[in-house]
Amino acid sequence: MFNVFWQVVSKELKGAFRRQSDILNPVWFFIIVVTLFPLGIGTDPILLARIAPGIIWVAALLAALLSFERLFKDDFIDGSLEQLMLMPHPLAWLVSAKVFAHWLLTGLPILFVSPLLATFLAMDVNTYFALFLTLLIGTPILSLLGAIGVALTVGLRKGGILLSLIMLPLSIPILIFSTMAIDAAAYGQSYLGLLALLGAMLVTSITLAPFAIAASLRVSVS
Amino acid sequence: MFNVFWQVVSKELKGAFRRQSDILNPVWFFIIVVTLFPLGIGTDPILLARIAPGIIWVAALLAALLSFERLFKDDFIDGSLEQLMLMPHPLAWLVSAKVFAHWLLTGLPILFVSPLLATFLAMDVNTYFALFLTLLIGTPILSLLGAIGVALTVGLRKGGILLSLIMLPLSIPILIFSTMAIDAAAYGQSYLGLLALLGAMLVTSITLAPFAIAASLRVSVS
Amino acid sequence: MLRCEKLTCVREDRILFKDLSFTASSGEIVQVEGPNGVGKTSLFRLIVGLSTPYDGTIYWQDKAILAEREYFYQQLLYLGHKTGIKPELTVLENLQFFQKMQPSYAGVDLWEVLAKVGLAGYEELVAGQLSAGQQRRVALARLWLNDCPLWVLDEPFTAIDKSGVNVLENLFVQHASKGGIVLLTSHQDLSIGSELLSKITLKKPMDDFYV
Amino acid sequence: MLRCEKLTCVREDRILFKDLSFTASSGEIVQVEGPNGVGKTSLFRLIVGLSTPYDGTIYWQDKAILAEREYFYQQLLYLGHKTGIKPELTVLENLQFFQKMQPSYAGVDLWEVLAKVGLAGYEELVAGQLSAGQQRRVALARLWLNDCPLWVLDEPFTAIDKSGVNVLENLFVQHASKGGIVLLTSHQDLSIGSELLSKITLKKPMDDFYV
Amino acid sequence: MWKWLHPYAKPEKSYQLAGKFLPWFIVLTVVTFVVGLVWGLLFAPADYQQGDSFRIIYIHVPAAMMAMAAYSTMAIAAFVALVWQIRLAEMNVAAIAPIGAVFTFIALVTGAAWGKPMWGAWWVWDARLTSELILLFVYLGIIALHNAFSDKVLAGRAASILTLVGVINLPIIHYSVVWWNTLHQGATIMKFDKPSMPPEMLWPLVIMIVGFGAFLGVLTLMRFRNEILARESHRPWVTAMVTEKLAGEK
Amino acid sequence: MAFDSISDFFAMGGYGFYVWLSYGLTFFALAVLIINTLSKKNKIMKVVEHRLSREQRIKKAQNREGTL
Ligand code: HEM
Ligand SMILES: Nc1ncnc2c1ncn2[C@@H]1O[C@H](COP(=O)(O)OP(=O)(O)OP(=O)(O)O)[C@@H](O)[C@H]1O
Ligand SMILES: Nc1ncnc2c1ncn2[C@@H]1O[C@H](COP(=O)(O)OP(=O)(O)OP(=O)(O)O)[C@@H](O)[C@H]1O
Ligand SMILES: [Mg+2]
Ligand SMILES: [Mg+2]
Repeated sequence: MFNVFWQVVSKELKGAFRRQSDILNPVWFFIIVVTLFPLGIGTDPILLARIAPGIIWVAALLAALLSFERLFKDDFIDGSLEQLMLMPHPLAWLVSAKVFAHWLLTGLPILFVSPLLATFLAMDVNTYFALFLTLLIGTPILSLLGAIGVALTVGLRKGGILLSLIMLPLSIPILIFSTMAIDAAAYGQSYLGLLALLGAMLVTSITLAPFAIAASLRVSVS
Repeated sequence: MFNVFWQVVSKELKGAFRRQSDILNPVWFFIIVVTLFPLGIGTDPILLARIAPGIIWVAALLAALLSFERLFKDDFIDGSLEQLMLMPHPLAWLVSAKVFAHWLLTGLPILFVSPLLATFLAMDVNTYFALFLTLLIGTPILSLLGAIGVALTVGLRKGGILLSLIMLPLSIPILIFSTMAIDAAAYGQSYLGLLALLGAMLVTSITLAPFAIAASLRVSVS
Repeated sequence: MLRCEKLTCVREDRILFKDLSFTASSGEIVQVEGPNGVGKTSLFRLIVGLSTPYDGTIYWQDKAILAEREYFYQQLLYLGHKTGIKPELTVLENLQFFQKMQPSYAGVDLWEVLAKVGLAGYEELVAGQLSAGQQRRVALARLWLNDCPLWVLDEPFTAIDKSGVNVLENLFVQHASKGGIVLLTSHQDLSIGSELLSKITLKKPMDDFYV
Repeated sequence: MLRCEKLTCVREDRILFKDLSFTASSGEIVQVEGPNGVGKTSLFRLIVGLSTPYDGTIYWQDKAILAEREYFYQQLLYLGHKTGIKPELTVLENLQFFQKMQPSYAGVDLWEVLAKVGLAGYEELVAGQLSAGQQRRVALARLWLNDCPLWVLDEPFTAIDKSGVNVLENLFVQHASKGGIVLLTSHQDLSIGSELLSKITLKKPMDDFYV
Repeated sequence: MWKWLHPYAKPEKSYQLAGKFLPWFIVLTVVTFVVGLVWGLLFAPADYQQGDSFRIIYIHVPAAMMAMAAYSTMAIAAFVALVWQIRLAEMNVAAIAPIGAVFTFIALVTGAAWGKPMWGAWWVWDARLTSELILLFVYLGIIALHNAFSDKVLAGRAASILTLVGVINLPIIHYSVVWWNTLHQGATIMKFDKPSMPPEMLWPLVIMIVGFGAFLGVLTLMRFRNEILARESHRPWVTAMVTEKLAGEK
Repeated sequence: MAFDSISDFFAMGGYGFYVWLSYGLTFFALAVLIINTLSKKNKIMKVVEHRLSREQRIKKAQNREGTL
């Protein structure tokens, strides 16, 4: 069981490392988006610090979004998705492995570079800590929700945009709670309640999303 | 000559209308991104108005980016790109037609919805007018530059992210000049010089980009 | 034993076939024939459970496949129009993945198998860099490293050269003689004796377009 | 007349063929043969100018093709492994596009052509909903609506049923007898008389891996 | 004779030629680095405003200048490669990009480490700094594109095209200080008629600039040789080299 | 000589951290670049070596019976 999980994860990672830039790319995109904003908005550090959590979170969301397409699309085109669906293991379990690999490749690197970006946007340590925690809990939820969207759209020739339309509204609650938590941290208030809420969302999506993904795949690959 | 141009444009448009959502998608994405920010940042109207031009431009950039992948990727996969490259017409001319169609499907709709978003973000009329002008001149440049990036990456299995890495640095100057122009307008200063600069960039890219695109395609489809 | 009962397949609003029933038992090679667009691929996708029939049921060892997917998939090998090979992984890594995902595959020497499908020397090349036929060969290599009784192969000879076709035909005969079932489509004639080979011919439902 | 002079093709770091020279003149059907992965597709992509040779030159009517692309492409029809058919457009719209882009195609009745390739009744279906073979047929329909002298066809029989293969072979003979040139690869045997058909056999450069 | 020379002998010749130049560049680099660093760190007087923190200048400015110089070289090579179809020029593009990226990175990091004591922040959104950051992105984009192609020839050509397209950023980097009001220093050493720096501070800087230039040369030659090897790896002279090396190991 | 003692030199007039940080990172980055450049040559050699052995295998498999 866990062997199978690990096989899928390692296949994904191997592919990503083979393509090299795939590991760096989401992070890089994330960095670029974050740097775009000071360019577009102006360089006042107080203003920047004020909007920093929002920017970082929106950037994380978009970085996740852009990388989603890869999640099942390539597999669909070359037929590996069909083969995955014909394996003698529960599909929900197999897709969980894929989503986990996706998070390792997109969410985790974002966590690693977030200190750098916090510096760019002049955030203080306390706020940054809250940002880190929300990213830690929030990005797996994004990956899970996104995977449902991808699974629904993978059979369609629609490019990534239809996906974003499905997924963005779903991820708005995460965005709102996270930025609320960070704002609370910035004002020195407790944000444990909000974190707990995010945690509950994470648990729910970990338990339910794989089944939704599997069901969606069965529908769209047929 | 113009018949050929028109044939390519009409094929693109026909395909997009057949897929329906393709026309609406970039706009919708644009709207969603713009509405995400007030959610992430807070709804203080003064703050919003201050950062509005930056947000709208970043959103336009990202919307263009997301839709780029479709520009040549589908054609590459199903082989129409090869066939296009074997037509007895200059490739630079054919790809110009494709880029023009792309702008009609992404840049133009953004122009149409921009008044709505300006209202969302509490912009005043004068600033909005500047925004409109910069979008009008800037989005075609984005389409042209982006097309170079797509043409370079179309043969690679990299998803859209490598593309964004190539394209974003190239489009940063447009972003900077546009937002500078809008800021100038917001303070009631003249922004004609900046518009002229953008115009010059547009002319340059219209004359040179098609050849760069054609050359890139010859490289990456081989 | 694979048993299809009264299958009806509707794509969009056209009926491809209606009330199709047949049985394939151990030791049989079944070739599904018919002109382009008659519904061979659609039938195979029903049989392996990738799509659900409009009407009718498919049984494997008398169990409905959609009800007992995991059991069925332990005994099934399907190769479709698409190969299922990851272009960015090497040939060897691709096969290793399939080997590790299917417990019954363990213990086969992959280098040996690759030499058998004519890819000796290509083991550590990235699969995307192979020619059309070589990529199909990587997919076909899975035939050598499994003991699933049921093989469902949609045009396995696509892009394969003549000597390759021969080898494959021998392999099918061998599989059938060991008690397996081979279901395949091909527009080329097979040189397999008629005692092993049975044919199902699909026809366009000319006078009967509507349900 | 197509003339290839001392072509050398290198993919990644391997030499596929070296100093390959041949000429195909008006009225010839040339079949390029060889096992999987020997470099047939690579050769064709060189010939149509989609990739550039490592060394050597290709001439069409004694003009180097890379120097005079537009002239060459007026007289060339290439069908590769991929069909070039847009899945979201209807069959008819797909053909219309090709007709309008190539001046010489004008004036052919597309409905008639579609009937000829066995797609009567499918004209207004979206191409993506057709079967593998039917999609190839749409691409092959272009053979009926052009007067280009040079046809370069990479495995035109893929996924085509037997009667379809027959029709295509007759068409090739007809084209050659009108003075055209047909260059094709196929792993199936052609039933074309040897007075029309000439063969080029590519071999693996075994003891001669280096330039 | 020419048929034989072109294109077969060329890469091999260039490989050997580059090998001949290499030692000279290495010597020049080592000497200038030692002299420049010792002078700059030990003997140059402290700045009356910035104190000893100004000693960062001896790497910051050379790195920043050479980062730009590297891009210009690349752009010229790319132009040559695309217009005259010269493969060796393409290889140069691929060879220089990583060096330029590292130099840009050094300019950024040293600038940041200098900015903290001087301006009180590691990073400000200043025109010069921002454009330097964009330059880094452009470099990384070129490298990523080059790595993404598995075919070396195509990779070189694609990287050349992107390099040329990226040239539009150079004037922007150059004029950014004029266009925006900026915290960052304007030209101080480039005004040679009346340098605003005392000579005992200026000389080590000039030496270090030469040193970074020579270092750029060393790395370019080395990477250029690598690039030739990678592309020509199917040719007898490369395989001979490898078999020789293998025999040597046994 | 601008410094009186070794510890003065390391202190850099109070800016030691920043100065040594930038010098340290610079030489680190340059070292990485050099190592990368040197190791690349070895890598290319390895690839060629590998290819040679692959070609041996292809040759050996030429006359096998019953291969696809
Ligand atoms: C991350 C921050 C910084 C970056 C990216 C940066 C970048 C650059 C660049 C690109 C140059 C241009 C070299 C040329 O003209 O060719 C330069 C020169 C220079 N920088 Fe910085 N810099 C940064 C921080 C600083 C700081 C904090 C100082 C001092 C307070 C400083 C002092 C100088 C000086 C004195 C020059 C030489 C100017 C000349 O003569 O042209 N820089 N820097
Ligand atoms: N994109 C590529 N990158 C690197 N090498 C390639 C690429 N495409 C093909 N090759 C190599 O070139 C060789 C010839 O491939 P090609 O597609 O020309 O063969 P082919 O003769 O058409 O074979 P088939 O009969 O299987 O279609 C193969 O061995 C393959 O490994
Ligand atoms: N995705 C789809 N949506 C709608 N109709 C489809 C789809 N795929 C196939 N069809 C229709 O179903 C019919 C049968 O298709 P199928 O692919 O099963 O044919 P086939 O017998 O495999 O043909 P071939 O020999 O060409 O592979 C075709 O007429 C086609 O129009
Ligand atoms: Mg089929
Ligand atoms: Mg081929």
